[in-house]
Amino acid sequence: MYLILLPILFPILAGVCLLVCRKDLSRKLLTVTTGTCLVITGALAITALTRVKQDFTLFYLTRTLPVYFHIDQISILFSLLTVIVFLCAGFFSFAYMKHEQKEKRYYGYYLMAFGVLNGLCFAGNLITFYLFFELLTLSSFPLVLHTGSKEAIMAGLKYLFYSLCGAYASLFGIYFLCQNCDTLTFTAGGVLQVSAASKDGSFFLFLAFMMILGFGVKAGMFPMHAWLPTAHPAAPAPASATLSAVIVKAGVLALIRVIYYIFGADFIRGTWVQTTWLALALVTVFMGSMLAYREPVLKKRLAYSTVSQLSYILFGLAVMNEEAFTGSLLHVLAHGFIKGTLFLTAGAIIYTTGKTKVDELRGIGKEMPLTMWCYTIVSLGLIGIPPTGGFVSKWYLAIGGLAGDIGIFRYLGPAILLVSALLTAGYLLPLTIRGFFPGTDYDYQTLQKREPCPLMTIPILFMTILSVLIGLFPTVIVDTLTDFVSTLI
Amino acid sequence: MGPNLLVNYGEAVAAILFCIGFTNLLLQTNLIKKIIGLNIMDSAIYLFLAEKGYIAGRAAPIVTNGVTSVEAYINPIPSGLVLTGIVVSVSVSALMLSLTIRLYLRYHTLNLDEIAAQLKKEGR
Amino acid sequence: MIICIILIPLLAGILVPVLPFRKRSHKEIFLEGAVILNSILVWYLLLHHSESTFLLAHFTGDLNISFRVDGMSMVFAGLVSGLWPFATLYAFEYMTKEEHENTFFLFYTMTYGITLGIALAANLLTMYFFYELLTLVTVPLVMHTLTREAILASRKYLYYSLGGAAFAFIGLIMVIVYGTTTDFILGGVLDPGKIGDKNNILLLIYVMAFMGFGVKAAVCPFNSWLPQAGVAPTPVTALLHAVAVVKSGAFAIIRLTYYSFGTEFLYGTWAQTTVIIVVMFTIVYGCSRALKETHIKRRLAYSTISNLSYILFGAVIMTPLGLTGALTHLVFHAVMKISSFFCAGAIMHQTDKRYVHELNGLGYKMPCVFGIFTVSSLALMGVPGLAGFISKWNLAGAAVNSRNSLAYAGIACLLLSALLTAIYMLSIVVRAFFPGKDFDDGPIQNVHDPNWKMLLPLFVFTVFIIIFGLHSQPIVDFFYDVATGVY
Amino acid sequence: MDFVCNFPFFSILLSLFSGTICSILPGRAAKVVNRIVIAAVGVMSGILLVYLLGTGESFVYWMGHFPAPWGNEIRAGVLEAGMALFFCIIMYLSMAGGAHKLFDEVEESKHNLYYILINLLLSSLLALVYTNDMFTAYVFVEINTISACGLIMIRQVGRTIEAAVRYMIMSLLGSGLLLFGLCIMYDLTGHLLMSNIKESVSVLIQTGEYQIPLIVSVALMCVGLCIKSALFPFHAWLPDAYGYSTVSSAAILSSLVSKGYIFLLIKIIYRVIGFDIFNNTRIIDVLFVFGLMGMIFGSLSAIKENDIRRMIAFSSVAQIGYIYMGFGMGTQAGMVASIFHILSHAATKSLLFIAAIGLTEVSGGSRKFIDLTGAGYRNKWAGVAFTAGSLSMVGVPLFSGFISKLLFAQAAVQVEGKMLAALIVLGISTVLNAIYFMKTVIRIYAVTGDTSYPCITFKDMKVHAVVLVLFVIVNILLGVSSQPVVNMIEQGLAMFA
Repeated sequence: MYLILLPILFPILAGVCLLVCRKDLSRKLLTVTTGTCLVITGALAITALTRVKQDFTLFYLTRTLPVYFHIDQISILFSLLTVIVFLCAGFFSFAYMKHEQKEKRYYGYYLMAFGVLNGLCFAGNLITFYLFFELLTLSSFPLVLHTGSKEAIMAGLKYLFYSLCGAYASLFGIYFLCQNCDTLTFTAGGVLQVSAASKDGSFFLFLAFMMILGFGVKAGMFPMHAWLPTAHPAAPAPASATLSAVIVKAGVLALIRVIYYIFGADFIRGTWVQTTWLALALVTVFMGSMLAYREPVLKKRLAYSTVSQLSYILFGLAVMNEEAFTGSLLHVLAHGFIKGTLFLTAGAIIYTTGKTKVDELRGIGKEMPLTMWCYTIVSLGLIGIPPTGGFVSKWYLAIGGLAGDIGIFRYLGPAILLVSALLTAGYLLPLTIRGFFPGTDYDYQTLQKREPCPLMTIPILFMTILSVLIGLFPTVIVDTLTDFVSTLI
Repeated sequence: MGPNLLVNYGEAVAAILFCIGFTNLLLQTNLIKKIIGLNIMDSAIYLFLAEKGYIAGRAAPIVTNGVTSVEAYINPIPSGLVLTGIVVSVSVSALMLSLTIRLYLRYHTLNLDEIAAQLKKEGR
Repeated sequence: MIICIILIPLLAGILVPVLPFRKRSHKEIFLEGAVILNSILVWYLLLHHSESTFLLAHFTGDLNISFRVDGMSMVFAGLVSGLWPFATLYAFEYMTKEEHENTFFLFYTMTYGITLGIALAANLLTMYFFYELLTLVTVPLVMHTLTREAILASRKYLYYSLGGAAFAFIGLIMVIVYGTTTDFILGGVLDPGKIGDKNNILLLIYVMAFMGFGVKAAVCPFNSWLPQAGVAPTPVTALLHAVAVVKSGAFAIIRLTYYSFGTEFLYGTWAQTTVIIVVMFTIVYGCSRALKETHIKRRLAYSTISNLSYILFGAVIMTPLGLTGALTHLVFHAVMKISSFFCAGAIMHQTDKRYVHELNGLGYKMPCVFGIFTVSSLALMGVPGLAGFISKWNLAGAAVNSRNSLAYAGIACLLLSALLTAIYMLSIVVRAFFPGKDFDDGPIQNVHDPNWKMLLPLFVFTVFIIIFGLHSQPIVDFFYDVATGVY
Repeated sequence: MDFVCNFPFFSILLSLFSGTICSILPGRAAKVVNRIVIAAVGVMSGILLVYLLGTGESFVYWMGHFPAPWGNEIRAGVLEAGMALFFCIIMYLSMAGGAHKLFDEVEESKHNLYYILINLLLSSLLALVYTNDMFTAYVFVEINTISACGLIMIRQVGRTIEAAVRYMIMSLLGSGLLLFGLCIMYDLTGHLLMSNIKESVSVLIQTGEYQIPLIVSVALMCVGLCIKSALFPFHAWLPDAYGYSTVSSAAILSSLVSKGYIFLLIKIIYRVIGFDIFNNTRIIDVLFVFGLMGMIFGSLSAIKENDIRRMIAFSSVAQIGYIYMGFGMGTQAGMVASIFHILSHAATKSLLFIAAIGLTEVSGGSRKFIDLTGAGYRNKWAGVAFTAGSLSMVGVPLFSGFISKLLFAQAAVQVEGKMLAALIVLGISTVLNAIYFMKTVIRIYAVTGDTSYPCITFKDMKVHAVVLVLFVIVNILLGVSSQPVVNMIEQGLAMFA
């Protein structure tokens, strides 16, 4: 029973202990402790995941508001992603954080964010979810402003306030839902009372829209995406990796939970809300890619890329049919691993060379071949070239889009996805090209092997492999997903 | 009331005189003129009273040659009132005049506005 | 018994300058003893209250000064008596740095009695009476430092409060003339037979009286005294200008709305609409001003303005649920805000810093204070699991339940305000804990947490914030009972 | 007829004669005589009040046993006796409280003159209160004016003389109008005794004759008395007169003299014209409007004022506005409220004047606010008393001001049409009162760096302090146990009819 609590509470408590502890731990001790905690948490989470369908009410906030945990397939999916990315990025940061200060603080918040994310995945009703959603914001913004430069602090605050803004917009909806739903427990197909839906239908559509916008902030959806490109470059690379790979996915998870488990897809389908949502998602996809294309700073470019890619997922959710939904879930995984890898490689590059702009990185492929190979492979994945994970997910998304009953977006959607894929190639590959083909005037004399230490390369490699594996064996995942996806649609 | 005033011209005159006196008392800046206004005002009222008390063809209410019949005399009360009023008026006028003298000694002017201006200059 | 608990603090206060205390600690023990004794008596009284009314004196005609314990009084008196001992303890430590200690404690302790008088008043006149006294007793506290700023602040405070009372007074008159009695009866005492066709006038008077009492509750546009009054010593700002005085305003409005005019009379009228709009505006206005303010205490004061209007927002929804929400926030906000004010006071006491931009890096020097400040900030924002979430939840729930579209907009205001709260509170926290890369902690090397007299109250409040956040059901049930007239 | 019934006559004569006696006494003896007379009159009024409360009806005293309508009459009811008693108390306290200041401000040789004026003033006030004859009333109005004028100018500086002249001019305008109105009334009715006039007036009203002259006459009398009692906008003379005369004079003038005129107006309304007839004229509306304006503008002027005495004087303008507003409501309740306010204001305003002098004394004699800073610490008694008076003025419960506000508001609510205006102005006026009085209170409790002024302790000013305490007690008594007073007023008004 209480097992479900462990992966949530253990890292949070560990993190708090780290933060509160006043003594300056030696670097080694700190690394070992944090590492152990990470591994233990991962193990606990996976153990908890094996007990599917388990549910557990911790206590009641008020009579109608239980703090309730429940594990279903969606939880498993997101939780797995979380565990893997957090472990990889965690180990990466042991090496990376050498050149940052106040590591203890960083690890403390890192662990807390981990626990909170687990809680978010396991949350069984809207209130519990909201609780962890807020906590996630609060525990992750210190990661963003960790470096302590003025820009980082401003970025952190920007992230904080955008997120809170989104959270409160959705809280607006929650207030109303609470009184018009039989329960706030996540139930496939929605829990909105029929009477309320029929009587104040338009108002509840408005609420749904508010909540989409609100949670969409976290997922970087236009028009509230501006925090993302600021926050990512400011944060330390492993933090950006988790941020981009997992934490923004919390927004996606939130939208899945709200739309499919609270309102019910049927309530939204065919309304103006769906149309607007689709439009916003597509705008974001295109805009994100364009901005990334024009961006010279590597991490910022990746951040824009995240904006764009997340809206692929949102597009899939907004289409509301099985294929698109499956595609979205696949893209969650694929993008998680890919973007994680990309940020980690960017981190490795910054760590070794200290350069941040794409133009400065000529010949980097010669210096750090392994890292750059990983970079190239996952880039191809993100563009959507088979046999990587990105191809499969985009395939499903496109099919779903074409099959969807969504008017003009039926064609527009896949078209934009394609254009965006081209742009993706346009902004990711130049680094590969420059890195491996520095041109004739490149001075090979200065070249030196600067491959980072294994603590960095192994996580990168591991995640690269995972992203390829998803592409190679998508059916395993798709099969497990199909069953329960059909219950949602 | 209009026709009545025309018939009772005595009262009308009294009222007009009263107004003249009143305006003078109120608006003149010269203190002496003010006092004159005061006296006009008071006298107007006495005129009014006397007019009220007078009954045509009768004598003043002083028993002269043994006629004690009420019909022979005018109403004595207004006359009494007038007398009292005059006493009051005289004393008030006296007080005003004495005040005026004091002010004049101090400020060498009878103009109330100028006195006020000088007072302001004194600052207290 | 009832009169006793009002008199004990008054007497204790008067005795402070009179008695010859040889040592400061004797005085502290005496005062703390008196306050705690009184609080115990209050709680005893609240728990063993009888329905009967205690008549102190006839005033004029059928107006009288009398006391009674009912649900509302239990809430307010319980709150006040719960906070006062801690605040006094805190004040001992804080006042070591200030002058005229005796005068301070004289009025500070007297205020306790007066506030209880407001809480326990059985009719509108008695409440009005103590309400005015409260103004008078607290003025010396505001002008305590006797600086020019303090004088101006106390002047403004007086003008506003007395002026407000003047308009509240008109409401009192209305209730006297058009009501069956001035006693507080849930549901109102207006006599429809007497009202006749004067509905609109009465509503207008209600709005005026609302604004009148609203002066103390810092309703916009009558709020500017509150931030200015922040020049007072922190125990005053914290306890009086976050709890006792301003909550008296809110309390009085609740009494006026629910117990005198009656919600039945007001519900759905233009008067309700007006006051809701005013309250909503205040919520947003207070927060926006807090955002612009860089003086810590003034920032918190603006925050108080906004939060007080949360309470009023609940109150003017005019349903039992609304009242429940209002009461919840009345109590919870008191704990949260007093906690954050005490933190601000501790900072000022330890470091003499009073502007937000001076706080860089203090978080590591005073971890307890800033930790607690963080908790209270989060609570004020309404993070689930802390007290603020519950009260906002109840308020919003009531608004949703009222099916009043204006109240829906009110929810939006609440949330907007929550966001702004987050910005102005967390920017302090972030500054304190994340001072930036090039931060030099040399100048604040010797700063440390204050001693136990300051920390104990802080910890207790924090514990309550968390307890209220996690397990609020019993107390919210109690509020609901109060709102529906069970007590 | 009981012996007690002679008391009104006795008190008038006593004070009148003692005035004459004072002219040949030295200053100190005159002072003693004056005090004794005031006390004696007070005692007599008290006994009379008790007697009247016992019998429950008013009586008429024929001067020289000439019956109506020829003789001159004195009439005493509960209200008259109560008013006389109250006037005596206030006058005694004011005299006692301001006595020490008198020596500084008035030449030694003129002290006995001062007491003559006071005694004359007392007698004229008593006569105004008791008389049943219109013309007698007029004569005593003039005596009152003359003695008040003397009180103002007894302190021989330019300001006071000028103020006295202005006061005289306005008063004479007022009494001229009063006299003219009175003559018209006499013309219409043929009577001078109030009760007889009233009978004739009601006959006139029933027959519908002479309506316009009647109204003109009433209006003239009202305007005359309004001018004399400084109703806005006829208040221009007031601030100087109250602000610069010696403190006892100011206290007495503001709290008693103007109240005497107002009381006469009340008598005219009730006993000459008849309450209902008066209410049916448009005059009450005019009074109401001017009352409201007075409340506002008086306070506004007070706010602008930079001199504590003048500020208090302007505050009187506002308070007189309250009283006329009560008249203007045209209800019994409004009238009760007004009469209560006469008492309350008299008690408070004289307290304020006396306390203010205590404050200015410790500030180098300056009355400017800037010099008064911190005066409350230097003279604790005066500071506390001033605070109490201010609170009463603002209408804080426990003090008399609250009760009058309460009564006014309750009265206002019962008047259709005037309710809202009255209530709102009442509220605004309270705010304004709060502004200028609280400004002062805070000022006297603020601290300056400059502490060159001496402190005064209880020993230095025993009498002053005791007087202040007594004033505060009177004030609180009125505020706390107002019900008997209100009952008495109601009873007295009932006796008027």
